[in-house]
Amino acid sequence: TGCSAAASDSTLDNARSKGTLRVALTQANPPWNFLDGDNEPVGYDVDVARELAKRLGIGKVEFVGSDFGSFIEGVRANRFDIVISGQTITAERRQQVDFSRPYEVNGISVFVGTGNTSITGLASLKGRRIAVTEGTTQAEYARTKIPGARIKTYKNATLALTDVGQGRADAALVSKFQGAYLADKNDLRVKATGALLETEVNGMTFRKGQQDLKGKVDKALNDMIGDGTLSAISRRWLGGLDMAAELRKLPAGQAG
Amino acid sequence: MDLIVRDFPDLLRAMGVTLLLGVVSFVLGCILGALVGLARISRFRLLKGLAIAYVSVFRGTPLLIQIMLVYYGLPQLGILIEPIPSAILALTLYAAAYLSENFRAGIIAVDRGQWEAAHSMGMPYWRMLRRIVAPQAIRVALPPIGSRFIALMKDTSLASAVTVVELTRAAETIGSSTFRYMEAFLVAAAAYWLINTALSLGQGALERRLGRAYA
Amino acid sequence: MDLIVRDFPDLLRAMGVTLLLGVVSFVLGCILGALVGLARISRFRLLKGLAIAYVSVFRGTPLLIQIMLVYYGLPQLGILIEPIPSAILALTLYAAAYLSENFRAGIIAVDRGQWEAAHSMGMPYWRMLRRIVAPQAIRVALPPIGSRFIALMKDTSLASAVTVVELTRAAETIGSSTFRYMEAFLVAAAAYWLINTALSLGQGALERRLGRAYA
Amino acid sequence: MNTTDQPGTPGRTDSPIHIRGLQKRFGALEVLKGVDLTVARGEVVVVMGPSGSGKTTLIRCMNLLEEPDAGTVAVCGCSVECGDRARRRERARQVREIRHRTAMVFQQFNLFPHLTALGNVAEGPLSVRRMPRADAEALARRLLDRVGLADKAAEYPARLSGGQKQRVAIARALAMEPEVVLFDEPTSALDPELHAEVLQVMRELARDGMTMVVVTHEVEFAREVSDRVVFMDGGVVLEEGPPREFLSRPAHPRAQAFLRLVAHDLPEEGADDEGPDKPTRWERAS
Amino acid sequence: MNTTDQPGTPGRTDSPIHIRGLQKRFGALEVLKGVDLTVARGEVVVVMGPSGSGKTTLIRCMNLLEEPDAGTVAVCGCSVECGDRARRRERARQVREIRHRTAMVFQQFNLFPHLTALGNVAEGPLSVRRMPRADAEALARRLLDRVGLADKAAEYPARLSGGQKQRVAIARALAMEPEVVLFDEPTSALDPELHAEVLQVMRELARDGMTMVVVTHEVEFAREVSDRVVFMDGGVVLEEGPPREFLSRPAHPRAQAFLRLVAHDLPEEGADDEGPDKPTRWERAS
Ligand SMILES: Nc1ncnc2c1ncn2[C@@H]1O[C@H](COP(=O)(O)OP(=O)(O)OP(=O)(O)O)[C@@H](O)[C@H]1O
Ligand SMILES: Nc1ncnc2c1ncn2[C@@H]1O[C@H](COP(=O)(O)OP(=O)(O)OP(=O)(O)O)[C@@H](O)[C@H]1O
Ligand SMILES: [Mg+2]
Ligand SMILES: [Mg+2]
Repeated sequence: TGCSAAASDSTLDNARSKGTLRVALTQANPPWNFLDGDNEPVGYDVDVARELAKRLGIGKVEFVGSDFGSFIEGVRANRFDIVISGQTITAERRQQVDFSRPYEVNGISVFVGTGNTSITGLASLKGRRIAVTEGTTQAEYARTKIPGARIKTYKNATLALTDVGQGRADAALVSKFQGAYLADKNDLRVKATGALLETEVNGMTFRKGQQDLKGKVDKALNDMIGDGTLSAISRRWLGGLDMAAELRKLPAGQAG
Repeated sequence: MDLIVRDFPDLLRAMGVTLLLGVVSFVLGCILGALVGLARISRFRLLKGLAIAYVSVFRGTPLLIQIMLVYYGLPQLGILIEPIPSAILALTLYAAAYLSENFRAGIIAVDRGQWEAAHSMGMPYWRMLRRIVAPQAIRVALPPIGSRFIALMKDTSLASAVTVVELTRAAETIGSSTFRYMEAFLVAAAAYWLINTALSLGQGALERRLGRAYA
Repeated sequence: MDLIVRDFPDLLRAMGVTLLLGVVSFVLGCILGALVGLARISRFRLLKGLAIAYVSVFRGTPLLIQIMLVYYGLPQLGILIEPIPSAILALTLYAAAYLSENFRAGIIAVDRGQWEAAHSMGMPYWRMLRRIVAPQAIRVALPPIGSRFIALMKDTSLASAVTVVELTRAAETIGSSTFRYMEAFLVAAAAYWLINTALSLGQGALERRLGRAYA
Repeated sequence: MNTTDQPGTPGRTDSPIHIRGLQKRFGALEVLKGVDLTVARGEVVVVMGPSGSGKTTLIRCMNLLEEPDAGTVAVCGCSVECGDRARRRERARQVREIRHRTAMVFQQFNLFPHLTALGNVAEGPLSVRRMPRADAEALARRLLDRVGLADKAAEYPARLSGGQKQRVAIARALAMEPEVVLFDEPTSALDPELHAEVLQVMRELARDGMTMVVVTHEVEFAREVSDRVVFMDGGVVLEEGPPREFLSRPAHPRAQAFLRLVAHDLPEEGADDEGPDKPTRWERAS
Repeated sequence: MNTTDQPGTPGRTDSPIHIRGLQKRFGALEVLKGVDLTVARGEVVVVMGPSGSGKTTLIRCMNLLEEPDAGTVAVCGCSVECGDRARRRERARQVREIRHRTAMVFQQFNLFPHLTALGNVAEGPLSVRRMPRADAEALARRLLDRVGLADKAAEYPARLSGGQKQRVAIARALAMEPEVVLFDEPTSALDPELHAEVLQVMRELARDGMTMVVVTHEVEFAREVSDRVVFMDGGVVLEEGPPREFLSRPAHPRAQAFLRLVAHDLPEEGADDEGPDKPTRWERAS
């Protein structure tokens, strides 16, 4: 069953008929999504995914561990139905896949070692060793916006922050929430410094041309924002943050 | 080591995947390798040239690139393959390049008189290969083939690069979620070592068995 | 192919890193391998046992795990090593395990009469090894050592797992930012193939040179 | 087996081997320069000649282990026009037919080392003649008994003496139920004390009426068993005739010289002279 | 070189080799069962005896290539009490000293194949005696000239004949400027026609006053060159004496039997009998 020649070309129909939604995520990006003590995926993305499946009328969610380097190809290859792993909506990615309406906003922070006082923001990153997660928008950001950056790519943010804490990289570009969560939980000797580099608007991705799926997903997300479900989920995982409120603040062009 | 106890079922499942990758690609690699080895000693120039090129390319480039080419590159040509089949495909192609050389050496080592005796009976080419040449060639080729099997077992760790959750990936995941990389990797390494030591022993026994007729 | 033109400087730099990793670990691996090989044939039981265990462990477990153990695992013991030195350390340890077996076979192949002739002159052990045994052993060991160098050159691709930007990582980065994995990996593969083909040719020339005295 | 009912080449009658104008070269070396030879059914022909004269090449051309360059090779009713590259299919079919109807015994035995004596003899019936295993093994046992090795059925070749190996090889040849058996110096790789047991088996085979072509320097065997001796030199048949006549009064001076060497040494230590250094001696003598 | 000014073992005087009660076993096999042997300065001693009698083992004990089990080996002023495992350091120093003052010529030459003839001869001076390269090579050239191979200095061993190889090996031995040279059957790996050139070099060496112990079956050499012949059998010295006496009238029956074999074959085809099959013949004869 190498090539995925499904009975129908509609991802939604297939998922419904199988009763399973195949959701890809890194499982290594707390608090968005990660494995808990029993090796079960948990986090903001995971709760959103379960809620979404319920609203799509699909009974079961199958979580597929993957990584940023593989999401786009994977969803194009129908290896999974949807990626719910905080992917930033970009024009380049839009050429490859379709995005849902935004379901989370994220800010990228610069994390440095706790003793580091020389790096205070974007300007002081020039020529430094910058840790990023491979295949993320931060990797691309570092490549294009930081002159002379020596970019080090990692499979996940945990590894990137660990190396910053140990001094094998000077700074990491990581989601504000994630960095804070990891630093706290694992006693990583890192801290956020300076202003947010940029605010990212994240969506779910699926194969191009799945209009029915996109319509149903967008509707479900709008409903979740409207009825407070999303706020409840975000408060639980993101230190009390109301994600629905953040999403409402987005300028019209980005609101999807 | 409580870490290990907790994650034992995961590790066991991952070890299953490692064994699956190793065994399946080895079996397929042997089949393909035997064919390429035969092509390599064929009288047909074209076949021979293709075999030489195949071996040179697949032995001359890193397996990691071959695996990623299959998984990330082929979709550009509209060929979409799942992670485990991708890994098996790349491992098979890679191993076959090496195995073909082992088979070739084994076949060349079979005395010409054996071919002539079979020919003089009017035995058809393929039946002769199977019944006369192969059993003798395999005996010569067994030690390097065994080493290749072991190398392949270790090479399966590269499947982690294309999201296959085999031993190495499992250890990495456990390590990065518990910050106890050392233990996680050591346990995985021990698992590989056990598999490979068992393979070595098995190979020794097989060599003795095949050598029986020649004692 | 415009992709390649644009990223050419990056690829060239990455190729430099690949060559650096390969050559440095090969040289260090040869030194360590020779020592382990000597330990392996030593009369001292303990030394011999240690050498056997070393070879078994480092040949029996995947290089990828060894590299990650050095980079991610050692900091747990307070040993913090930069990516390139980490990769070189792991590659060296891994290659030395194989090379020691090649050296050992080479040394064993030197006629006993050579040792006796040197002994009867009263030549000290180390001088005898260097001036009499080594030059002859190297000739026998050269073909497998050459193959190991080529294997090592490919193994450097695993340094990409610990953030070293060598050829494979560079290709992956280019691929994932342009979605043209195919071209990126093919170019990297071609670079490896060229390096390895050059190494093969160099090895052949060296073999002929060392064989001169025996013609 | 005797289905020679194909349209025969004119003038061939019933002779199982009929060779005309056979030529063979290896690169620049002309090894056979036009050999004619006919062997009648049931006839035993001994081929003699100095080293390099082309004896081995000649009998290897008979079952097309060597591809001749020119001439006609008609064996057991299959006629092959050589040097004619067309009609590969047809040619391959004929070659297979010829090889089914002939069998060859080699100087170096060429037993299959991975099979027991029984397995060696049964291999042809099993995998060429596609007999059921039980029948093939029963046949193999009968033949091993015939060559006096019933008790060695389960041994591997590595544990047999040279003479036993060659007898198994003869049994293996017979298992193909051939019309002709070709022997290429069947005793010359053996220690002298082992020649007799092999020659005895061959003698019995001849007595049973088998058509045989035997390259050998065993003068006694030629004298007692053969119907005709063919003397080759320099790639041609120089002389042929009934053994008693040829062996005592060869017409050609080169045959005389050759026989002086071979026959003279025979009584005392002739065995030694079947060894690999004999050719050199002949070369020196000529 | 003649600095034998160490406190001598009592009764040893100036003899460069002085062996008492030498014993050596390999596992269960007792090879030397108590050998006494003294060689005076400038003396040429030939050791003869059947295969397996322990000749090779004896001379290998002289430079401690074999570690004896018991007895005293005093060579060139260094005395080693065998069987005494203590004082490793001291022992190692003595062994090195003995090896510097003796040199050995092997049956199989044991030239270093990766070095030219010149390199072979210069190796000892360079890497054991730590001479400057220029001096070592000048010495090597003089010695190659002395053994008649000045023109082969740049050849590798693979391109030399057996006789030339052995002459290079002798030059290599002399390059250590030894007080004693030990020869283990220096001609028996050579084709007969090459014996003479090697024996000639040895003869000249003896004439120049070198102390030599030569294991050989070259009866002519023993008669003309040696001062004493020692006959070994079964791990002991059975008989010894001046060559003319011993070779013509050996006292012991086993020595008589041995000499009949060795000397008898000498005139016609003795050369052949220096080959590896000679020992077997002796074994059969005894
Ligand atoms: N495959 C080959 N390739 C090249 N030359 C060959 C080949 N086979 C045989 N020859 C040469 O052909 C000549 C005849 O060989 P052939 O074996 O027929 O001689 P023969 O009469 O059987 O000699 P012998 O008594 O030594 O077996 C020899 O000079 C041999 O070297
Ligand atoms: N390293 C060894 N290990 C075991 N046995 C040995 C060893 N070296 C020699 N021997 C045995 O010791 C005995 C004496 O050997 P040695 O070589 O001294 O005899 P030799 O008189 O030189 O005989 P030859 O004339 O054949 O050279 C022989 O039986 C031999 O097999
Ligand atoms: Mg022949
Ligand atoms: Mg000896």
